[in-house]
Amino acid sequence: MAEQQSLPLGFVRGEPVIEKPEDLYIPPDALEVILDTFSGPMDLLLYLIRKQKLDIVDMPILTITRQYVEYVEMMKELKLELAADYLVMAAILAEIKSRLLLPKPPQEEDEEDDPRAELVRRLKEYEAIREGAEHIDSQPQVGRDILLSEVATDAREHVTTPPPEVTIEDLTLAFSRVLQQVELNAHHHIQREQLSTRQRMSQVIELLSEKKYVAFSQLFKRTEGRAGAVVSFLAILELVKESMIELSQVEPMSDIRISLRNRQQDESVTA
Amino acid sequence: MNQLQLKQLIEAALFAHPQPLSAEQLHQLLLSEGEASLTMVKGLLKELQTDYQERGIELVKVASGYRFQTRAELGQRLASLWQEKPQKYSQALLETLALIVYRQPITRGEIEQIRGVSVSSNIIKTLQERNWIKVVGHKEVPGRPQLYASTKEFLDDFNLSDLSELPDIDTLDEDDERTAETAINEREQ
Amino acid sequence: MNQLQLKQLIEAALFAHPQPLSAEQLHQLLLSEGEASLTMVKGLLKELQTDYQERGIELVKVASGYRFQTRAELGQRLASLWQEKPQKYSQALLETLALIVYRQPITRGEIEQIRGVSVSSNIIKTLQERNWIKVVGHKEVPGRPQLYASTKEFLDDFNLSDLSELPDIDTLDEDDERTAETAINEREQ
Repeated sequence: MAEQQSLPLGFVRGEPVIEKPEDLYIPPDALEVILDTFSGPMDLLLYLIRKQKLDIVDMPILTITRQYVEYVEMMKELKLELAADYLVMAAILAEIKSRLLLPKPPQEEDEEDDPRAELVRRLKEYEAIREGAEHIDSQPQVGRDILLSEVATDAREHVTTPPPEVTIEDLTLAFSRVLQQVELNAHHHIQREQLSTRQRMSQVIELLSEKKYVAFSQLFKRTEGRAGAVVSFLAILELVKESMIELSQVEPMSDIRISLRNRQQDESVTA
Repeated sequence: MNQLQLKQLIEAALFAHPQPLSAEQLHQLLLSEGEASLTMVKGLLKELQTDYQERGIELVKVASGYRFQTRAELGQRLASLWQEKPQKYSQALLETLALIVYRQPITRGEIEQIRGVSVSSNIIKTLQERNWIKVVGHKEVPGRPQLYASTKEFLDDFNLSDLSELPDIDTLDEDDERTAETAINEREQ
Repeated sequence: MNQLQLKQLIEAALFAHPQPLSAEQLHQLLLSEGEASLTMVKGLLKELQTDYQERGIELVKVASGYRFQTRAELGQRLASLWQEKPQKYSQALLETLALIVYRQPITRGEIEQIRGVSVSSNIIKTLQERNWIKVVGHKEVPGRPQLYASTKEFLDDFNLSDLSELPDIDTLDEDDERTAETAINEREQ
């Protein structure tokens, strides 16, 4: 370990720096922190440039490359699990360095052709993103800086689930579906009757459940007019046909009595 | 921290904490040693209760401490924030209802015979609870089964003044039969 | 309901509802037809914001609506109510988030290119679990990589009502560079 610790941690203007960078906290037993401190090769590169108080555009590629490689070498020496991304960057730097060292025709001395241009562009974009990360981190954050109010409420106890809604269309659709099934099982026959007749049948049955019998004439109301009379008459006929009611006459020409079928018989038996 | 800031801190703590906090907890957890006395905390809690007297929420003391809660008289109105969408009735229920409406008075057995399946008691119960159907009597056949019919509430709920206002689909004429057949064919495929 | 009662109702709703509520939601969910106009609701929200100016909590507008929250300057003191310290996010996570927020829609490959390092699946997973980022589509290049963007929840959680409220990082002109340098110097101290 002692030998490894004497490795230069970096170079400033060609001078090896044996001490760890002062602004980096590196516990003696945990040099891994170096890797944790930098979020990647771009971060390390940016650090090396800023360390010399230089602008990205003026990046001295030779110095930076040497320093970068020293860092990477040190990490390797320490057998830190080095992300391959650091080696990729080392290769990029080496390539730029070699291109810079190659002599080139004077006309082509053009800013566009600066082999550093691409890296400078990337560094600038990375720097902008670092700034963005700082902006985000300095925003008040729910759970860290601000807490949301949690106020008790009894409102949920008042929540009622409304009953399902049914439309007339739903109903007629359901009925026509039943009719289709009936048609399919041809042995059933649904008779053609006016709905008002069926309703009147219910009313007659209900009336007869309460009273033992009613007079035939009681089932006809003057206010309902002719149509009403027809409906009542049809309902009575249908009920007779379905053997649900019985008609009886005590004397000839007297009013006809209507009663539920069987009940009267039952009563006459017990009487 | 001055008095106002302390009050704000206690207020914020009561709003942020999911469980009620007692004066002692507030004093112990929130304030540094010697910052304020327990009596002072209690005084600030009283002040807060007064501050919220005219607001939509109130600071109340329950068994385990103080908590903010919505005013009781607002509960009913606030419930609409959690109101659920109504569910849908099953086909079986709709068909049963349709048969009772269109073929009343009708027994359960008759409904079952037409539909070809038994009618669950739940369906009858649901329809009765909604006051859409009622028992109007008994059919005088063995077992004296109940006869179901539609109610006035049914007419009201469907905005009808009379059953005759329902579309008449009694008569399956030529056209309808063809449609029915097509539908059945489609269903069988 | 009179004006004061309406204000109390809106206030209680904002306190009781776990998620922020927009003026439109309050108007639609809480009020019956014709009870108050949307303009009136907005007016009452403004009044409430003023009412709470001097309190420990404030009414703020974030991306998905209005919510009551504790004052940011109290956050540190309130932390003592909880045993666990809030999670601190790594630089790598923040940079990834910043790229998605500032350069959206963006692919994972593009993020890796700018950061010079591969993006760990954990970071993407964490960001997705927090509902801060989402996949909005695919880039029509070989492999059709997913395109990430920030969400409404990101804005809500970072106390923003709109992305434009975040400081710009686009133009690195002279002035900006000086600011950037200051920031880095501060970091180094």
